[in-house]
Amino acid sequence: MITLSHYIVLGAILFCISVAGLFINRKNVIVLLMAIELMLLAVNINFVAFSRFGHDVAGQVFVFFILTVAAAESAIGLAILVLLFRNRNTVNVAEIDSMKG
Amino acid sequence: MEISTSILLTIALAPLVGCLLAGFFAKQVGRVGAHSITILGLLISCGLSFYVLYQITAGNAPVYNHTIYTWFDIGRFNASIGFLIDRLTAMMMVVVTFVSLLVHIYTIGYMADDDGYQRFFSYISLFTFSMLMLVMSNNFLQLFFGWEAVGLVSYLLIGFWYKRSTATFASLKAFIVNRVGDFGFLLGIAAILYFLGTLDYATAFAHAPSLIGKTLTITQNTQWDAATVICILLFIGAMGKSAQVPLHVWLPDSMEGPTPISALIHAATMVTAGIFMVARMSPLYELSDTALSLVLVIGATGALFTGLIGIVQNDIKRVVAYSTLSQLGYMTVALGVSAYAGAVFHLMTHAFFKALLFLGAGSVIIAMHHEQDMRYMGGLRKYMPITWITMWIGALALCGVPFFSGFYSKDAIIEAVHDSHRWGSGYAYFCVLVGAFVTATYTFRQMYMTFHGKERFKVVEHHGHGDHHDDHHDSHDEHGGHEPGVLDHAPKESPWVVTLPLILLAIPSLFVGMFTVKPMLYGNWFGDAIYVQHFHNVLEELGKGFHSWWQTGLEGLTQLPFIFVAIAFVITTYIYLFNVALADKIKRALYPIWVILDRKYWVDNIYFAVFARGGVMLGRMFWKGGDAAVIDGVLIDGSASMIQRIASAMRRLQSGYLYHYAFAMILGLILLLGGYWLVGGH
Amino acid sequence: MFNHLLSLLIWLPIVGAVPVLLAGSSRPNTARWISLLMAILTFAVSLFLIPQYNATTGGMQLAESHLWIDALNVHYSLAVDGISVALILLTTFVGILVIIGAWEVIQDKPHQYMAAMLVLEGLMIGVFCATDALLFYVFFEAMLIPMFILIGIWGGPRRVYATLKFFIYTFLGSIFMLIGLIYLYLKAGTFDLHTLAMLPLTMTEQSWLFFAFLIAFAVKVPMVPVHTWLPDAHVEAPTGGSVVLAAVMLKIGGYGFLRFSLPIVPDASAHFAWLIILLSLIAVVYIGYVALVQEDMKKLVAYSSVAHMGFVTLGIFIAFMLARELGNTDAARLGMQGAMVQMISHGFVSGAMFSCIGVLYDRLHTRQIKDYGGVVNVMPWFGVFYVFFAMANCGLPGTSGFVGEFMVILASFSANPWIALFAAFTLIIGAAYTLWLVKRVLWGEVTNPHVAEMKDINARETLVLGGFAAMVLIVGIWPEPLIHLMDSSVTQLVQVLAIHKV
Amino acid sequence: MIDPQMFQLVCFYAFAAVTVLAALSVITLRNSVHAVLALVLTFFSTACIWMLAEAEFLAIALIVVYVGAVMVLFLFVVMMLDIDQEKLREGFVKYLPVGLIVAIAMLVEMLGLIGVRIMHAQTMGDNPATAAGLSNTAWLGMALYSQYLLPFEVAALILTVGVIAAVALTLRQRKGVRHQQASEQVAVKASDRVRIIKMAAERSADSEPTPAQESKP
Repeated sequence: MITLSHYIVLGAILFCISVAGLFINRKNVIVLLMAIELMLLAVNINFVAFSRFGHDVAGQVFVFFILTVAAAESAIGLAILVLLFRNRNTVNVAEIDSMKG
Repeated sequence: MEISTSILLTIALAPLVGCLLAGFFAKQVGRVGAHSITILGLLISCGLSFYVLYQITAGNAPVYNHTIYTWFDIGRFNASIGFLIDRLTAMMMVVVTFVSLLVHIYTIGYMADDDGYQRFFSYISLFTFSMLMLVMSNNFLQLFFGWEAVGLVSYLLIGFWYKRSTATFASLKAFIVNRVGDFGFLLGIAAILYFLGTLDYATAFAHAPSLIGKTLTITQNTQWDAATVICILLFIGAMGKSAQVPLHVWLPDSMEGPTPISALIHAATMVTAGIFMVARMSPLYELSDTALSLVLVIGATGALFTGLIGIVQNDIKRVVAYSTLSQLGYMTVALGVSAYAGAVFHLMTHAFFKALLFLGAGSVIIAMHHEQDMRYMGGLRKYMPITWITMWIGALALCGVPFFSGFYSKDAIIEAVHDSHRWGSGYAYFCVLVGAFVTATYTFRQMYMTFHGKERFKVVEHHGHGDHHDDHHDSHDEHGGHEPGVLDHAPKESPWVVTLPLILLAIPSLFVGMFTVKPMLYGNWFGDAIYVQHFHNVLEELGKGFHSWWQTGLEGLTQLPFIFVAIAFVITTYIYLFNVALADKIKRALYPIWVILDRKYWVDNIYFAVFARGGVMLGRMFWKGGDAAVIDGVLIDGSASMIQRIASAMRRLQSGYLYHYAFAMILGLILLLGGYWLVGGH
Repeated sequence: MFNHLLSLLIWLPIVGAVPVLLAGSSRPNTARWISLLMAILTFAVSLFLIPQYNATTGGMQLAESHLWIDALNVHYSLAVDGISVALILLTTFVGILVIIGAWEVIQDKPHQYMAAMLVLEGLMIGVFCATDALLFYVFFEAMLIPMFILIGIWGGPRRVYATLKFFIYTFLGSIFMLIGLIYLYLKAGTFDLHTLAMLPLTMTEQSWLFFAFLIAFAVKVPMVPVHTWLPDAHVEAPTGGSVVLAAVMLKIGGYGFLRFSLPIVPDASAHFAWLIILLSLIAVVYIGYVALVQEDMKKLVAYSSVAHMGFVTLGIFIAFMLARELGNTDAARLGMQGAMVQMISHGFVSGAMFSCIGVLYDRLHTRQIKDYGGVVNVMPWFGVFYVFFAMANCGLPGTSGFVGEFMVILASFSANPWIALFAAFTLIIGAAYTLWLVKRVLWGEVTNPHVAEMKDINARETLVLGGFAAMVLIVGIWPEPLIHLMDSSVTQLVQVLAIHKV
Repeated sequence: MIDPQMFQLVCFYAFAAVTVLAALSVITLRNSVHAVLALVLTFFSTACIWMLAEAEFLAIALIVVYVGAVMVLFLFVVMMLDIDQEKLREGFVKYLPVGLIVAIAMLVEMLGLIGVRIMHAQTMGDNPATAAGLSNTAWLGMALYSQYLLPFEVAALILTVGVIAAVALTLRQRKGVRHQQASEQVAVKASDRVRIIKMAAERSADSEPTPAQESKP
């Protein structure tokens, strides 16, 4: 029988994987973006689970919105990435430090 | 018959109107207009003042004490503008307006060539208004108003020739030294309000006896007697205005102003405001022997030691100025022995003869083309007989030669001091007695150096000297190009506008004493205006021996003061008429003393070093040290630069690498979760 | 109209700024005339306050109140008492003169300058009307913006430093006030000043609040040692900015003490009155000496402002000593009233002094005293005004400068003669720095050839200086109407401050 | 007979295992293209898990929107850009332990905090949509178009802005490319094309034009 904890644990594991992904792929922006997508996915799993188990439509509605925003975000993120590559000829984060104080 | 308010208002406001018209419409009214308007104003004022005096003396008008308008009214505190007209006020009004009127007339001649003609008339009319407000006041607020207003006009007039740095410096000095006095005066008024709860004269005097036994807490263990505190504070004001030691330093410098001013403000009227004020406050002063002793000692010191300086002066106006200081000392001494009437009486006679002497000196200065140094004069008697005679009358009055007005007043003061038992009266008696000798010495020296002996100036006929107006007003010590003692043409008697006031002043200088000595001094003429406690009343004691002016005059011929005067006369006559070289010999013999006197006891230098330079240094220290270094440097800019330092340390954290920020976030999340888990998770 | 008189007064100049702005830089004269019209109109409307306000009964009158922020129970509530009326009249009057004064002087973007002035005027009136603490705070802060712009755009060479200093100083101060207000709101659930005044507070709370308010208003007044922004701001500000700053903005500090410290935290104010009195006396003596050695005319006058404002704080807090410790309510009223008159008078006198310096600056483009000398030779009429205002500045009787100082000194003697002694020191030091300035600027021979070319004041400048002079003289000769206007309000304040909250 | 619930559980474990493995390969694979494909797999299996939770609409939407659009976008970008894969892999091994420690620490904390035991007791219960007599899509739609209408519109706006922003960011004006300006072509006037200048046929010797006149165009 599937219980709430199944979903939550899965979400947590996914989240942690994406965090680990952030750490070990610290230079590749594309993978970083993908890790972020994974993170959102983990969150979405939680939302869906809570919605289903808590008998509340709000969770699913939120997933809907998150999907929307994530789509927009990745579109812009990729656009920035393209722009970055065009101007700097690299997507190596280690070389991008113009925010240095 | 009641004195009417409108008359009083006219007296006070007529000069003000003249001032405003002459000042603000200088171009429109022109020179003639300016002096006509102001003199008309003064004529009205003077005439009505005489009328008021007549009403109050002969017409037996009751004392006028009414409020014109309210200045502020807060709870039980009330301040207003109003007039108190009793005999003291009426007399002062007459003196002020009369001398002022004559000075106005005199000015027509004296200032004839000056660019600031209208301005000058405007100022002196404003002065008359201020002085009238001062003397006519029925409360302390208005007194202070007049007090400061005359100070303002004095400031403006001393600095009248504003291009001269000495004049502007002297005016600044005069105002600030006066302000030191006013500082005390204002505190005195505050003390009166605190103890008596009113600013009104009549109420304050009525409640004055309640001061006895009251004290002011100075520190926890020190209590000062209320009346003493009030009187000393008020007297500090008088010290400033009446140029008493140690606040006398401004008066000699005030001679930078035009001569009519020296006569009107710095001899006859304004400087006597302090004397008038103390006499007016007699109900308060009578409560404090301590304060009166202080008044006595300060007055006596001034009477003698400032007179001594007069002996070594060469500037004709400065001699008169130091004599004014000395005479003010006499008046103060009279106040100090509770002979208020004597002080006021001397004030009146002094106003006439000292104005006369100043105006005479001015007349000489005109004749000498604004040369004021007596070493370049001499023998002027034949060129200007009217000035000569009138000035001699003034001089004799000043020395206190019997039958002259000055005799009655001065002799009474000396006698009163002699009879007084107040602490310090012994010292004061010594001072006033020696002072009589000193007075005679510098006066006769001045007269001889100016009018008698050899002519010490040269007359070089200049042709086309019309363009010489410009340096007419150069003072004696900065004579760009104009050689001292060289005149363009021979000195001549001044025009009638100058000599007429001299004559008009000579008359009272000669006679006023004889006719008024009995009522004013011994006849309790002032009535309730002056209050003296019975056991202090030295004048009453003296009055018992008084029979008539004639007899007193005769007695005076044999008394010590006159003998001193006579000795001085003989000595100065010998030195300055017959053996001029002796003066230099004496000077060389007594050189150390001469230096002390010539440097005026170094009081000026000390004040300048300590207060002026010291003040500027202190200010610079506060500014650069306090404001710039501590507050701005450490607190304001310091905190700014500290933030900058912290920020520049913090900016190292901003590596600019995205993953650093991400790590920081995640670490933060881990810490937060861990903390939550450990602390509040359950 | 009379129901919304105060709103009208606040918003008329602010709305009036819109057409001025619209006139644009291409039609500067239109902008000038519209702004002058607005200023005069505002002044005319403010004159209605005099008949509308009942000075005999005192208290807050002409009240308006609308709910503004429901969630926080904030009201747009306005009302005035005698003190506010006097200060509003001062503001509107100075508003006209400032606009006339800037007529030809401001050539760069005059429409924006005038608009900023009008907005500033409206906001200042708002401060004086607000009876809701948050509304007060909003006006109090909003006022900084036009001033910031005025100094920042039309200022002198170091304007950036000066504006930053001015802004951060005042802003830092008011943040503490905001914290205090939030605390009070959490306690009382309202920002209404009247309710806050009734709120019982313990001594500890009062002390904290007192210092929160103190920092805010002490910076504004400004009191020693937080005064150093003022000289810098004045030196860099354009003449009009200086005039408004000195004439009205500083008064808001004193006014704040009356509206906040006095009624809300009376016990703490009484407890710490010695501190304020001490600081005020330091302001009088220490700042007097600092003013003495200034080389820049504006700085000198700015420092003298600090010294004069010392009398305002002295008068307000001496009232505590008198009313609380000595029970001498009449003297307390005298002191408080003196502080009020000093505020009004200082508005005229310092405004006039800065206008005078502006007149000189327009001609010679320097404010250094040493560059002048002998000015009266070429500008006699200017000399008349300058000497007159200088005399007012050193408190000569017959000018308004005297009235307030006189009353405060009288009152403080009743509290403690030593306080009066130090306060009266202003007579000497004030005369010294002011007249020394006059001596160095006006008197003497003309040494600088540029001075010789200076022209005497024109009709416009005469109008400005004459306007100030008239007020200085009227208040100086007959202060009773002004005092009567504020008397009942002051009496009520004194009654309030005698009430113990703990 | 297989217990449906048991079957569901088995399915869940199977999909979850695929999800986790795919996610792990997303972060570890060398080749970015492979990584993107692994991510697609992750999404796909997650969609299946959502199916198990009877969130059919979202599951489909995830596949259509994410797998169909976003991931393809990723693929485009990855393929379009000439990325030096090796350089980007630097420090992979070096940071692996740190990443693992952090991830595991976080996982432990999360699981500890969530309270897995309590949640374990919570079963799925009835499908709320079915209980309301609706399909999942209708159930979601009812909420979305009534209660959440405003956020929905805002989301639409965000998407639009996102599209515009993406286009605006990547739009590039190349230099040296000639474009037709239709509006200018239409608006042209004869005078813009031809300028008629009057000239004398021959210059007379005495009327030589001054240089000033000549210099004017």
